[in-house]
Amino acid sequence: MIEVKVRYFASLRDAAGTEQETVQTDAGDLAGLYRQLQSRHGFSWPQAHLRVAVADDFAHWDDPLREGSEVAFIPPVSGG
Amino acid sequence: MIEVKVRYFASLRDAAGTEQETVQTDAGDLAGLYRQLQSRHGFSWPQAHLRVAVADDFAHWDDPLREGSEVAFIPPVSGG
Amino acid sequence: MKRFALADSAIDSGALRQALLHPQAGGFASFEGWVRNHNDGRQVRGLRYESYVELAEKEGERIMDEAMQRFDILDLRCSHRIGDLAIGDMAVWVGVSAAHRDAAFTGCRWVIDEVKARVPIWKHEGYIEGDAGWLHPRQAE
Amino acid sequence: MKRFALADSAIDSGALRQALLHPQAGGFASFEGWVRNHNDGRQVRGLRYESYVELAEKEGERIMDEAMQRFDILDLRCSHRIGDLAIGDMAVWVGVSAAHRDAAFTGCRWVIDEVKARVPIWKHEGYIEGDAGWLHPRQAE
Repeated sequence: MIEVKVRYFASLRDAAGTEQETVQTDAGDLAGLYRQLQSRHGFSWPQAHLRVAVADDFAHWDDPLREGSEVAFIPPVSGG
Repeated sequence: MIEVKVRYFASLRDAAGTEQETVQTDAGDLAGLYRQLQSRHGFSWPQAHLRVAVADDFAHWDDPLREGSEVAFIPPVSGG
Repeated sequence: MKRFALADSAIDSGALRQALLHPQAGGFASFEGWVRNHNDGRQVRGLRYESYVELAEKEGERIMDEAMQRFDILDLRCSHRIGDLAIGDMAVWVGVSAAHRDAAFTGCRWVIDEVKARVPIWKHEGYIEGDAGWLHPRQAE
Repeated sequence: MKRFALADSAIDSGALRQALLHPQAGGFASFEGWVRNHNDGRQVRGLRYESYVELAEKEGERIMDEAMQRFDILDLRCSHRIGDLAIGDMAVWVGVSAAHRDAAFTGCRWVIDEVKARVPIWKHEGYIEGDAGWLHPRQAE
């Protein structure tokens, strides 16, 4: 098990009920982490509609998780 | 013979040496008037590169000339 | 109401833009033509715009009316300087408001292209060597 | 030098434009997104923009750098509001200066499209009926 920090934005934050949380996980990659959190919080977003960031930059879903990583899940954006 | 007023702009005015002049002419249409003035002033513009206006609106080269008409010859524009 | 104007002193683009604010407007595109220090490989010192005022105002207004018909826009304005201008001065301003950005951009681009092609205004450029001359680009025939 | 910024109070477009003045610039295209009173058939009362600030600033700046590479432009700026906005407020400003108008228009349009597609900013709309919701358009996949 490793510990990571997770940040949520917009409707994902509303669904999680928090801006960020510390999570203990045995997920091997970012996709696995999202599956665990999706089932815990009941997120309606399929992974394919989201992007993911680590340490404030875009990452790939199959990037491995590391102890202390700061992960953010990014729903479709609507600026402009 | 009829009398018309002719206005010149930009390089045509420089070539004519005046902003406007009153002209006695027997030309039947605007194209004929331009031919006469081109030969008098030595304008280098072929008629095909100019537009022509009468009474402050665009006209056709084969429009007839009328006594008192105010005619303007319009070299290619370069605003913007 | 007039949407097109010739201006014999600095264009007040703030006031023009203000007239285009509209609660239904989601996008506003504008274009400014500035006097640049070079043209066709020559160093420009400054320039003068001359106009056939009576016809330019009519033709400019026709372009505004055509743009209102042609594009899904809410409103627009255009002002073009005449007289003496220095490097960096604003020569022309076009602003277009619309519900969506696509129409605002397309309308704004169309207007400046039409103004340059159709409105009887002529540019007299002065060069750093001291000479000067009229610009009379060949029209699309 | 940063060309992209998030703004938590009114965007000062005059200052941004001022930074783009350039003696070689002949054209300046700008775009403003305004909060409009309707969206998708609903009456909008106001809205709030939230951002993933750290990533939005990075991604916004990448868009600026890409635009400088991709288009024949002299300079550009973009600023996007976050926080609470009312109808008519400026949500985003993009300005691009170039020697010629074609690059200015094309660059400006490309930037606003990329910002809307890529920068992590989310719109939370409030409707006149009192309800509110996040806008999460489906991305091009």
